[in-house]
Amino acid sequence: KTPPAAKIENPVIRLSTTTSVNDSGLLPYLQPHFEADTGYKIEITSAGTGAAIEKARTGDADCLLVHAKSSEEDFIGEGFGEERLPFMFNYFVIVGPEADPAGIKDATTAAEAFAAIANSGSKFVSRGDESGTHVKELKIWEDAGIDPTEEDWYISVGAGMGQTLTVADEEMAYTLSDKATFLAHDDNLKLLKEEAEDMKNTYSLIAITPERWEDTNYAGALAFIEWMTSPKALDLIDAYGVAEYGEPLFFSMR
Amino acid sequence: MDGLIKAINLLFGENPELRQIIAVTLRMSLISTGISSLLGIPLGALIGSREFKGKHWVLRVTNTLMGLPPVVGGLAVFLVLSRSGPLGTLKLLYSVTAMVIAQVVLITPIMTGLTATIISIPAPRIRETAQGVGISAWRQMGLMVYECKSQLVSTVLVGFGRAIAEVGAVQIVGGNVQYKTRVMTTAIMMQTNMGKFHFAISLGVVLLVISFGINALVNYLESRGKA
Amino acid sequence: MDGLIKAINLLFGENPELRQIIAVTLRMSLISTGISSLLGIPLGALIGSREFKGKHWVLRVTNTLMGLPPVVGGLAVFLVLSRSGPLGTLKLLYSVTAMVIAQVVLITPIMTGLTATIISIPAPRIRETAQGVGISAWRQMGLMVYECKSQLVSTVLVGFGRAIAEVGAVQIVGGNVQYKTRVMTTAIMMQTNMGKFHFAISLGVVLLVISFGINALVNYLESRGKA
Amino acid sequence: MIELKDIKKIYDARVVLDIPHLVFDLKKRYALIGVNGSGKTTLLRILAGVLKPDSGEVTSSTPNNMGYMPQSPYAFRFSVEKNVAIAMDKEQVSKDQVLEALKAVGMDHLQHAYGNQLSGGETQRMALARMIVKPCNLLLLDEPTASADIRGTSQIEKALLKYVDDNNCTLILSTHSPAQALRLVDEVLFLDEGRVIEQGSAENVLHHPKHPVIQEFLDHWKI
Amino acid sequence: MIELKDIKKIYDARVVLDIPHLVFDLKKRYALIGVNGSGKTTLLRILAGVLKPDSGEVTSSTPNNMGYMPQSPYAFRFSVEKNVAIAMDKEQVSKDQVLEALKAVGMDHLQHAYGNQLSGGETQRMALARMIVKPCNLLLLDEPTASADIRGTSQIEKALLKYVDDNNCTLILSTHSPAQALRLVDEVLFLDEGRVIEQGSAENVLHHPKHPVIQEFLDHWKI
Ligand SMILES: Nc1ncnc2c1ncn2[C@@H]1O[C@H](COP(=O)(O)OP(=O)(O)OP(=O)(O)O)[C@@H](O)[C@H]1O
Ligand SMILES: Nc1ncnc2c1ncn2[C@@H]1O[C@H](COP(=O)(O)OP(=O)(O)OP(=O)(O)O)[C@@H](O)[C@H]1O
Ligand SMILES: [Mg+2]
Ligand SMILES: [Mg+2]
Repeated sequence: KTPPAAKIENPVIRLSTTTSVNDSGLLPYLQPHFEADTGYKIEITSAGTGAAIEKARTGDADCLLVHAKSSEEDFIGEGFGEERLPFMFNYFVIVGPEADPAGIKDATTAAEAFAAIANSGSKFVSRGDESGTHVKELKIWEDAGIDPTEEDWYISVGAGMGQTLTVADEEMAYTLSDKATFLAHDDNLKLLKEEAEDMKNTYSLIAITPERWEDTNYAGALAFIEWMTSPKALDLIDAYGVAEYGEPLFFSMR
Repeated sequence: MDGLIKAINLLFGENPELRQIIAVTLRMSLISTGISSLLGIPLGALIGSREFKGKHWVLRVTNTLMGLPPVVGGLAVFLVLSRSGPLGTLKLLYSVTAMVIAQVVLITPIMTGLTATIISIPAPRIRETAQGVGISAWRQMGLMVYECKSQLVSTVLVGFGRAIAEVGAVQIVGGNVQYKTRVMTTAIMMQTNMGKFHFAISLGVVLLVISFGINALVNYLESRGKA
Repeated sequence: MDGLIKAINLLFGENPELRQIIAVTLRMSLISTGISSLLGIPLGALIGSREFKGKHWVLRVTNTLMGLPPVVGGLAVFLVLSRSGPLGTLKLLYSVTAMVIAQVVLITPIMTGLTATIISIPAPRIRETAQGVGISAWRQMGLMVYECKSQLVSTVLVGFGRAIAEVGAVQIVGGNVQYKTRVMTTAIMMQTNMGKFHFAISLGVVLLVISFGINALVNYLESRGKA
Repeated sequence: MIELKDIKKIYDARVVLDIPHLVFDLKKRYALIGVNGSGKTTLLRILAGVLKPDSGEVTSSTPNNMGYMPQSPYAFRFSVEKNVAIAMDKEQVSKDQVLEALKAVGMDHLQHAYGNQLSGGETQRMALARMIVKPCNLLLLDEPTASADIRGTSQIEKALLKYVDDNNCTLILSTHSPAQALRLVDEVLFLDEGRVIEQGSAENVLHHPKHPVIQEFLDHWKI
Repeated sequence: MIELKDIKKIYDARVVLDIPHLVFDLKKRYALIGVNGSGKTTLLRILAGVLKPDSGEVTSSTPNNMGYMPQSPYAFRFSVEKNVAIAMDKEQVSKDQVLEALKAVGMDHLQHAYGNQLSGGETQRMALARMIVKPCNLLLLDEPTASADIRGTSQIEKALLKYVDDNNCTLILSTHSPAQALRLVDEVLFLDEGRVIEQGSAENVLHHPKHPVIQEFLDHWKI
C-alpha cells in the first residue's frame, strides 16, 4: 500500500500546531501511521495558537492545525491559506479544586458556573494570552454578564494551557481548559463541568497557499489533510486516549 | 519598527502596565543579583583564595551548576514552594519572592564560579605577602576581593544580565501573573506565543536599553569610586 | 525518584529516543560553544588587551549583550531565518544549524565579555614586556590568551553550560521537532508543560550529569596539558 | 631555637633545597647568600610556612610571632598608609606608628599615594614598613634592599638594626651583597644548589671562606 | 641622536618627570642614577614608547630598532627557551642563538624550565637573554642586575658590553650601583625628583659631582 517515495517531490511536511494537540500526544501517535501510509515525513512544531498561525504567515509551515475560528478566518481572508477544514473537536471543561467551593457542579451552563465562581469569590485562573481558550473564556464571562478583569480573585497568567493548569492547581482555583490537555496534565484538579454545544472546541486543518512561497509543500499539505480526514485517521483519533483515560480525548467529525 | 513604536507608546503612553512590568523586573533582578552577589562572591573568594584538597571537584561542581538549566532550577524551586512541597505553607509561589529565590539558585553558582576564577589570578602573590604579616585567611580573602573589585563588578553585571534575561524559571515559579509577577521576559514570551513577534522583539529592545542603562550607571559609579 | 528511574530506563532501556536527544543536545552545545569560543575569545582578547578610545562603551555594550534575553535572540534569529526573512532561502529553520546560530548569537557576547575581563588583569605587564622586544600587538594578544589559558578554559565551560541549559531560543528556532531538533531542555520544557514535573527534573539531572562529565573531561585534559 | 630536619624541596625531580640539619639560634641575625637559584627564597618560604617542604620538618623551641617579606611583595590598590596598616589588627592600628614606620624607611612623603602605583624601590620600602610597624620575634626578609637606592639602603639597614634590637628579634635575610651581610648579621649561610655549604660568622665565611666555590664566588665582589 | 623636548609626566598633580631638553648621542652608553622614585623608570618607559608623556616629544635622528627591558619583566608560562625566542620573528628563531644568549647570562642549564617558575634572579637573567638574542641599535634596561648575584652581575655586564660593541648599539640603563655605572657607561645622568640635575662623564658625576645633592647621595656609597 505504501506509495513509492520516488513519486513524492518534497517528502517533508512542516506542520505548525498548538501545544494542546502535540502535548496531548495525539500527533506523535498519528505520525508513524501517516508516514508509513504515505511516505511523507512530517515535522511538527508546536507553540501557542497565535505563534502557530504566525509561523504559517512567515512561510515557515506547510500546514496548520489549530482551534481558533476567527483567527483562522482572518488568516484565510488575508490570502495565506486555502480553506479551513474542521475535522475533529472536543470540549472545553471547567476544572477546579475537588471541594468545589463555588458549587459549580450544580450549574446548568458554563455561564452559570462562572457566575457562581464570581459570586463565591473563588479564584479563577485565566490564560490571558488571547488564545482560542482565552477567547472562549471571555465569551462565557460576557454571557454571564460579569467583567472579572479587575477582580483580585481573577488571575491572568498569560501562559499556555499546561502552565495555566499548574497555576490553578497550586492556587486551588478554577480554570477553563480544553479536555485533552487537562487529561494529559498531571495535577489534583477535578473536572467539574463538562458542557455540550456551547463548549465545543473545534480543530481545523488549513493548507498554506503555495502562492506566497514557491517552495511551500502544498502537495504534502494536501496529502496530510487527505489522510487526516480519511476514515482510518478518524478512527485512530476516536480511539486515542481510551486506553489511558477511559474515554477519547478528541472526537472526529464525519 | 511598528512594534518598537507600540512598545514606546506603551512605555510612555497612557497605559501604565509596561511601567509596572519594568518595575517588577527591576525589583526582581536587582534583589536577586544582590543576594546572589552576597552569597556567590564570598563563596567564590573562599574557593579561589585557598588551596585545599578536593578543590578541583568543588570547581567542577560549581562549573556544572553554572549550567543548571533554568527550567530545572525553576522546577526544583517550584516543587519546594508548591502547596505539597516542604515550604508550601509559606505560600510563596507566584510571588516576586519566589522568582527571586529561583534566580538566586541560578545565579549564585555563576557568581561563585566566576569569582573563583578571577580571584585565583592574583591569589598566590597576595597570599604570600599577607600570610607573611600574619593576616588571617578571612582578611586575606577580603583583600583579594578588594583587589579584583573592578573585575568582580563585571561579574555582578553578568549576574544581573542573567537575572533580567531569564524566563524559564521565572515563568514557572512566578507564573507571569498580570500586575503581580509579570516581568519583561515573561511578557516577551507571552507576546511570542501570541505570534506578535515584532512586538516581542521591541519589548526585548526596551529590556536591553534598561540593561545598558544599569551597566552604564554601575560603570560610572565604579569609575567615580576609583577617584 | 520515580521520574529518575523512568529517565534512566529511557536512557538505557529499549527506547532509543533519549539517547538520540542527548546526541543532538551534545552536537548542538559543543558546536555552538566551539564557534562562540573561536569568535568570542579573540574578540575579548582584542578588547581586553588594548587601550583605545571608547573602550568603556564597547565593554558596556558587550556587557549588555551578555544579558540578551534568549527569547529575544531566538526570535531575531527566527525572523532572519524564516522563509520571509532575509536568509529564508537557506531553509535553515527548524534545524540543528539554526539552533547553533541562535546559541552563537547568545554565547559569543558572554565569551567576549568574560575574556576581556580576564585578559585585562595581566595585560598591562605582558604588554610592557612584549612591546619592549618589539612583539606585534597581534602576537601580544596571543600571548595574553596563552597566559590566561586555564581561566579561559573556565570561560569556555561557562559558555558550554549556557548552551546546554538554554531553552527559549532553541525552542523558537529549533521547533522541538522530534528526532530532529528536540534537545534535553526542550524535552524538559515539554514534560513541564504536561505537569510531569518529576520526570522533567529527572531529565534535568541527566543533563547535569552530562554537563559534569564534560567539565571533568575538560579539566582532566587541561591539567594533563600542563604537564 | 629553630631547627630544620631533613628538609627537602623537589620540583620536577630537581632537588632545589636539601637541608639534612640546620639550626637558627634565637635573637641572632643570619644572612643567606648564594647565586641565583641556590634556594634562598625556597628556604625562607619554608621557614615562613608559606611553602610546604616535600619532606622533613621545621620545629621551633618557642612560639614564633613571625614576619616574612617575600622577594616581590604585593602592593594593594589603596594608600601606602593602609598598605602598611594591614599588618596590624584592626583595633591596634595607630596612625602614628604607621607614619613612624614609613619615616624609618623614607616613605613618609608618599603616605597618601596608592600602593600599586609606586616605583620598584618605593614598593619594597613600603613592604618593609609593613614588617616593622609591629613587633615580632622572627623576621624573615627576602632581599630587602634589592631595589633600594644606596641612600635608601643605608636608611633601611639602620631601621632594621634598630627594630631587631628593640624587639629582641631573630633576623634571617637573604642578600646578594656580602657587604650588607657584614654590616647586618652575625652569621652567614652560604647556599649552593640547595645545600648549605658553609655556615659561620659573617667575617669568616665572607673573608676567609673554606669552600673553593665561595672563594670563586667572592672573587666577583667588587665595589 | 635621540632628543627629548619639554617632556613632562604628571600623576595626580605631582610632576614625576620634567625634562626641558635632553640629548642621547648614538652609540654611547648612559646610566640613569637617582634615588627611588626619582623618575628613572618613567624616563625609560617614555623612551621605549610604552608610556605617553603628558607633554613634549621624543625625536630620533635615525630609525630605532629598540629593545626595552622593564624593571619587572614578565615571564611566560612556557619554557625559558621559548621565553627568549618570543623576541624573535617566527622565521628567524634559531635554537643556537637562543642557547647562546642563555649561556651569556648563565641560564643555559635552565633552558627547559618553565619561565614562570624561575627565581627572581633567574627571571631577570632570562629577560636579559631575551634582549640580547637579537640585534638592536637602542637598548633600554631598567636595573638589569638588581636581582642578580655578584657572579651573575659580572657575567651579565660582560655580556652586555659585548652585545653593545657587536651591535654598535646605544645603551641606556638605570642602576643603583655607581660602581656598575663606572664599569659600564660613558655618561651618567643623575635624576632627582624627575629632573636631570647633572649629566656628564661617569667619572665626573660619580667622583666629582658638582651638585650637593649628589655629593650627599654618594656618601652612602659603600663597598
Ligand atoms: N601610575 C602612577 N601613578 C602615580 N604615581 C606614579 C605612577 N607611576 C609612577 N609613579 C610615581 O612616579 C615616581 C617616579 O617613578 P619611577 O618608577 O620612574 O621611579 P624610579 O626612579 O624608577 O624608582 P625606583 O628606583 O624605585 O625604580 C615615583 O614616586 C612613583 O611613585
Ligand atoms: N614552582 C617552582 N617550580 C619549579 N622550579 C622552581 C619553582 N620555584 C623555584 N624553582 C626553582 O628552584 C630554584 C631555587 O629557587 P629560589 O627562588 O629559592 O632561588 P633563590 O636562591 O631565591 O634565587 P634568587 O637569588 O634568584 O632569588 C631555582 O632554580 C628555581 O628555578
Ligand atoms: Mg630569591
Ligand atoms: Mg624604577
